Amino acid sequence: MTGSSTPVLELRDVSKSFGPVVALRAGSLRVEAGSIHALVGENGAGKSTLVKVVAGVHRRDGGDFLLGGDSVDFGSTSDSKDAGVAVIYQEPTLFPDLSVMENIFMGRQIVGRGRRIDRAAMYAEAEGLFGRLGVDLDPRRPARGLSIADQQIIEIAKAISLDARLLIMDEPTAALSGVEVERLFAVARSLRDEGRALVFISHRFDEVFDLCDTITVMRDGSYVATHRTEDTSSPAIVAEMVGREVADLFPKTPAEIGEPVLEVEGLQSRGVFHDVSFTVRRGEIVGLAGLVGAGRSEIARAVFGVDGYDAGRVRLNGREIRRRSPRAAIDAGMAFVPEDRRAQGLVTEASVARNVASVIRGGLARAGLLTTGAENRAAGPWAGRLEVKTNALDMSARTMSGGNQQKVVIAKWLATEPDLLIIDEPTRGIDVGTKSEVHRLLSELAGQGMAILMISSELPEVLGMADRVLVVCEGRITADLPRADATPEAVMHAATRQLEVAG
Amino acid sequence: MTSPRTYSDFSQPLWRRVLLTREMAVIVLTVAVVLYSLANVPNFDGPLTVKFLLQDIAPILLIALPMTLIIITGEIDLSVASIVGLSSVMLGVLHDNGLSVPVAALLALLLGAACGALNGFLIAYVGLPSLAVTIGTLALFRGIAVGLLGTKAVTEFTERWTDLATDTLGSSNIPVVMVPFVVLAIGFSLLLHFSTFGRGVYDIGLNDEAAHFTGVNVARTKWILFVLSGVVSAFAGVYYTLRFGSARGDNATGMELQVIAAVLLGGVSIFGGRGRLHGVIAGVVLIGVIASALRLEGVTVNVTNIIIGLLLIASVISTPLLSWVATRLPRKAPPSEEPTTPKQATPAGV
Amino acid sequence: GSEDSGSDSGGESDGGGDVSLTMLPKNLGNPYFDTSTTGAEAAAEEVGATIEQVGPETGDDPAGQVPFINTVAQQGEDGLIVSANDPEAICDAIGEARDAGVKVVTFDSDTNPECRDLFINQATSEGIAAKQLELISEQIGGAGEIAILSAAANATNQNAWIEMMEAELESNPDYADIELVDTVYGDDQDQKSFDQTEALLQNHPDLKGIISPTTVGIAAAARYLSESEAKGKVMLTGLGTPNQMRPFVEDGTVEAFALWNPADLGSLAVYATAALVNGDITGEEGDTFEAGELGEFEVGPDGVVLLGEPFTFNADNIADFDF
Amino acid sequence: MTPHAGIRHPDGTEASTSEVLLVEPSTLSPARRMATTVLRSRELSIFLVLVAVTVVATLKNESFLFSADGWRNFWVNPSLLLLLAVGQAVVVITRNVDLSVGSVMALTAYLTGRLFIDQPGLPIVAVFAICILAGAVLGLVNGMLVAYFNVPSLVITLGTLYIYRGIVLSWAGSDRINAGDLPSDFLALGNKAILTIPVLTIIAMAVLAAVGYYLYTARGGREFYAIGSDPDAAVLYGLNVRRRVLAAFVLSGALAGLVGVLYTARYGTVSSGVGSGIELQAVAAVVVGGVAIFGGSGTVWGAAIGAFLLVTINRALPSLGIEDFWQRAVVGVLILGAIVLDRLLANRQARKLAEAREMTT
Ligand SMILES: Nc1ncnc2c1ncn2[C@@H]1O[C@H](COP(=O)(O)OP(=O)(O)OP(=O)(O)O)[C@@H](O)[C@H]1O
Ligand SMILES: Nc1ncnc2c1ncn2[C@@H]1O[C@H](COP(=O)(O)OP(=O)(O)OP(=O)(O)O)[C@@H](O)[C@H]1O
Ligand SMILES: [Mg+2]
Ligand SMILES: [Mg+2]
Repeated sequence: MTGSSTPVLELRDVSKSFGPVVALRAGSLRVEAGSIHALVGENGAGKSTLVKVVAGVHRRDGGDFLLGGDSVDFGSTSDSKDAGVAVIYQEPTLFPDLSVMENIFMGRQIVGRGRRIDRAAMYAEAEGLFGRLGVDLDPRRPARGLSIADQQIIEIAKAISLDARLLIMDEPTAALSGVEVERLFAVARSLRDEGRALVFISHRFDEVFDLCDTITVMRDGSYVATHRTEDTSSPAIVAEMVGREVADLFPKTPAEIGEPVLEVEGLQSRGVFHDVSFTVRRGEIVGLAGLVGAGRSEIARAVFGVDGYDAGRVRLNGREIRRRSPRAAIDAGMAFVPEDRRAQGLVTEASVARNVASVIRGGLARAGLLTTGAENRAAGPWAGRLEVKTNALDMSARTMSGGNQQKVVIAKWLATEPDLLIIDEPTRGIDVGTKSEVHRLLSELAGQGMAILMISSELPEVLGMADRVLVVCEGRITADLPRADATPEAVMHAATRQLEVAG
Repeated sequence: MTSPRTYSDFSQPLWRRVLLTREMAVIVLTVAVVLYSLANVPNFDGPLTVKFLLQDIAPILLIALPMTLIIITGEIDLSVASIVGLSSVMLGVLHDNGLSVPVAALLALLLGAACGALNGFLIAYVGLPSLAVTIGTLALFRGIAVGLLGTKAVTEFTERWTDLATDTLGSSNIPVVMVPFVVLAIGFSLLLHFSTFGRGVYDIGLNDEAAHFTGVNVARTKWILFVLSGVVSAFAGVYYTLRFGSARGDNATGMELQVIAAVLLGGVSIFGGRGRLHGVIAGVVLIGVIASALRLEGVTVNVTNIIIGLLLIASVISTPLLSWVATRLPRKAPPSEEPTTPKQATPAGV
Repeated sequence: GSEDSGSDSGGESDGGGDVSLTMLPKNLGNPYFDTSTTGAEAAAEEVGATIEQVGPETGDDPAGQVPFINTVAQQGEDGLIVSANDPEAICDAIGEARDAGVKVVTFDSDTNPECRDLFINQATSEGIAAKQLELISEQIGGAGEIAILSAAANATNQNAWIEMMEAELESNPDYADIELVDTVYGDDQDQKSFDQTEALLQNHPDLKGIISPTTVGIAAAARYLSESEAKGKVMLTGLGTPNQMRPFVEDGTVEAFALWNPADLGSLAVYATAALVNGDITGEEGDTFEAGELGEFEVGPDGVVLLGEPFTFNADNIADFDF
Repeated sequence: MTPHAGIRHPDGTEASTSEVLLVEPSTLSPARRMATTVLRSRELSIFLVLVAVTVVATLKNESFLFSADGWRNFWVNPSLLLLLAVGQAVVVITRNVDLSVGSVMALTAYLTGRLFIDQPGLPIVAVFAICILAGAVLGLVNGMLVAYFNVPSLVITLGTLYIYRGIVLSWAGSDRINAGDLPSDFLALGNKAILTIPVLTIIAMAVLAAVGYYLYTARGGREFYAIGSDPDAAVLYGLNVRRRVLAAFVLSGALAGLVGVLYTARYGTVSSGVGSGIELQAVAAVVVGGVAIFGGSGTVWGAAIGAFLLVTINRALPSLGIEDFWQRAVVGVLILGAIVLDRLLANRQARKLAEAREMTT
């Protein structure tokens, strides 16, 4: 980065607190035109907060905020838009009732004669955007019912259509598959070549090093260091992020495999998945791989009884499980850590104790009476075992960072001492430190004889953790690979098999 | 893993958790109004006050119990007053056709349960919005009630029962109806605050999807609540009928808004997930006391309405107003040694 | 607050010797009751009583009057003058008021006789029924379909009159050709009464006349007729106040209607109550008492005091009245 | 820089469509698409119910439609509720509700009378203007409280329902406006007709058309839907949520104010009890008209048809020989039927999405 030219974006010692919570104490960032700048840091490091300050969602408490050299102070996101800043937020924010097209253009619709909005023009442009991203979404379809992946793609289309001089992407790839990530990167590079500035936040180092030319590290809400990509390496970055050396990311310790725990036969749900059959054995970690939108979550949800299914049967320890009843699944010994922890995993407004005890509280009642004391006594040890960071059990989980929340979710399910743990995207949006803890925990549990079904969009994670990899493609299981044969090539081949047949 | 860390149970001392609550505010306000009235309102200290007051608010007190739980799940039941009217008519018609009051009352309760079950089915199992559904059944139940009796009113009830509805306990001024109320109040408190069912009720109000993932039977919980609401409303209808010795289709018209106003005043969030029963009970009493005191002062109804309206609005804007003031006040951000752990994050709402 | 009127019956305690009365109409905002209250206030001046009007906003809730009756009991007023929304629903409350030493007199609309001390009856039901049939009959020429637009479906007095009319139509040969085809209820609300009138005309194309024995109803019906094609074809009569009906009598929508003077009714109620409070009468049949310029009245059977016969208003005399 | 710039890029536009796709981009021609959306629309379905009711009632008794009065009432009677429903619809679309309309209407109805009595000279237009303004101000109070404290509108407007009503009662007391107090040409307005269509109806339709057009074609209009669909997202989009919510309540208040005047013109007498309970009718009309009670979807056209249907059903029942005591019951059934229908249509769409995915598999 040539210090001479004025940077597009410059932040110096920006701070932001939410009441007593200091989210950002001294955030600094300097982004040059024509560069892609990575922002990395553990969960809760303050990345998203920093982004939201730039976007005008939050007003900074202190520090300097310069855009194109002159100091600015955004009161709302419309200010930042007008200043040419486009942001992809960490959580997709769409209007479910409106069409995909309206979601992209809301607030800045193309208007024709008499300020009437010009739908035709916008449909055309939306289709153009999707063409450019290489996805095939109907702009007229309502946003309701889209998978996280599809929602993320709309966010991206929205952002690039803004044609901004500064594009900030907060973990855009968290829900995306390899193909889509590649397309996104292609677009990102082309934008950079146009001379725009991009900020890219991700917990996946392969992506960071693949895409970005500069990396800024944050820790505990403060700026740590900035490096040119070629001058550094991921272990170095990781060390700076955590401030300590991190153990091997995928410490899978082989456990001896026992008798089948979960047996799924001919599971089918119209429009989502078809004759899905597989088993998971005691002590075994089965990875469910596939492109996003392949239907893995749907399969998991059906097995656990959150969704219904049209045909097939699910058996746990030989006993058939009533369909469409999570309660039945839980009582039979299943646990399910869902994909979206804020919406599905936690009651974020409720206390840590309530959340951790929420599944087992039925057993905590004495003489039919359930007391907060009983809940705390039951929840404390599990929260402790997962090293949840909170200073009291009656804190709400709302303001915790992603990783910490994930720990609460896992604690809540381990408290049920299940025979089978289904875990969907165990480390989506979780920092390396917590990530390795989670992986260590999983293999430890497997070692103790728990059967684990793990869904992940991160191939390295699947290959690293799983004893067996099932590949899902368009709602069908297209491969069942033992750990030995599970090479990236094999998995990707199976994950795209039918597509090739089709194409 | 390494030595598991331990936590304190609470982030705040007991007195803060007990005293600095919305409920406590309502209770204090209620007590204050009572004391003021005793001192300044002529005849408020009279022997009849307690009796009349409790008799007047009894139906609202009763219906407010299930309504509280329903609103905590994020739903609402606008049809309660119509169920009061319908059960009243039922009681009258059946009694007219020779059934004894207790039998007729029992059937009226069953009818109430059926009404609640219908609401519950459409809302919990078909998944329709409760506001819309219960506006519909509000019209439907009331329509049936008025349709059944038309211009007639049944006024011949066995003395014994009408007396019971207006009697007081022994020599005290406490109406007999307070006995079933207290029993129900205790029952509902245990259900809401000391049972797994109650925890489910709060979870549903805060995040029903997560509750579903956690094994809470969202549909059944809601259904049960609406059935309870139907039964209790019907019971209120029976009491209402016997107290006034008159079964009519238009009994208790418009009471649903009074009940909801009281529940919200008592600190229950219309968004669900927040609120406690003692606050609600205080809310009902507060409205009753104010109305009674103002009548004694010869103040007309409309002023009472204005005051209730203002209280209602104050009860919801007070919180944001205070926090707004708080942000205006100079605040020193204490550098917390463990930043990723907010030194003192917001305590859980429930 | 009790403004002290000089004439003092040197009694003791409550309200400084004044007789304290409360006037409880079916609902506030009803011109008919406003007039009766005006009369009552005038009479209160005469007998040296303080009087206060309270009441519910709407007359549709049968129990709506109960809290006000309770309040009177709490305040230990001397007398309560009430027009009952429901013959039964308020009896218990009245009972408690009487236990608390309150004299209770109903006017305009009665409760069950055993509930109250006296009922001040504007006119005998027979009288009222006969009067209205007589009016409608001569307006429609003694033959054709008629309908009734009443107030609330439960109003005691309304239903009594309607029964009487039905009976009279049956029995009286003069009315052999008159057919009562429908009875609808406007709940003493303008809009409802208005829409009910519309429904009547629409559903009974051959309708000749409408009887509306309630001031709100007849005014709303007149207002509808005055703009409708039925004006002049469909006759309207009933009980109304001159001020409300004046424009419609003048524009010919209405030929004639009846009413007693509500002011006299209110004033008589006050005299009667005062007499009860002062112990001049007990409410026994045959008791007599003075009612200012209204003259002397006697308590009839069931503790009923009769004001007199209804008066007929028409184009010739309506200008002379202002209430 | 125009937002178009983005796509003029020599880049992956040729990308194979062999992606994991959900639903094929619609291949229908715009005309066909328009036709199908209209045919599938909620509005059409209840419009058909309205037609059916009218036809049956007219067959039973043709004066229902084919008499001067019948025709006039067919158009006039729904007009007031229709106006309230339009305002209510906009509020509901933003995921709010306005329960205070009945009280606002009462205030301006009485105000109308007072103006004519106290300021005899005042031209009728001025009275309209003043009352609409008054309504708008009352709506503004609701909007302020809801938007700036962001507290639930149900509670706020329940509060102002009591307060505004209390104000009317204290102001009017037991005084009432009689037809005699009002200028005759104002009263005439209640029944005047142009080409047999009553003026009241024309006013209502004009308002409806204006609001409907705005909601469909203006940025602002679309933002109402966005806000109702997801308020938090609306903030992140940089939409001015407060201003829109404020606008919705002001509109609702202003229309309620207008209804107050029209009520006085139509009914001639005003007492303090005017319009009590009408708020639930307005909400009912909106729901019957297919506006989602939790915002984000629905149209004022639907709400208007809903209002028309509710009123017309009430008028029709007697002709169909149903005692009017049962009217409320029928209305209840109607409301329930409408929302169940909504659910069925929604399920059908969901099934379509599933099938669409099936195709691609
Ligand atoms: N609205 C809020 N109110 C209170 N605290 C908040 C809020 N938003 C974030 N925080 C706190 O600020 C800190 C930083 O949060 P932030 O989301 O910026 O971290 P992050 O780097 O984006 O983490 P992740 O990688 O998981 O997204 C966390 O401790 C979080 O709990
Ligand atoms: N609520 C919904 N309504 C309609 N379609 C849905 C819904 N949720 C998911 N889908 C579709 O079902 C398929 C599976 O979605 P999903 O994203 O859960 O698959 P996945 O393999 O779990 O991907 P992920 O990596 O996000 O878990 C996708 O085509 C998605 O678009
Ligand atoms: Mg983040
Ligand atoms: Mg998934």
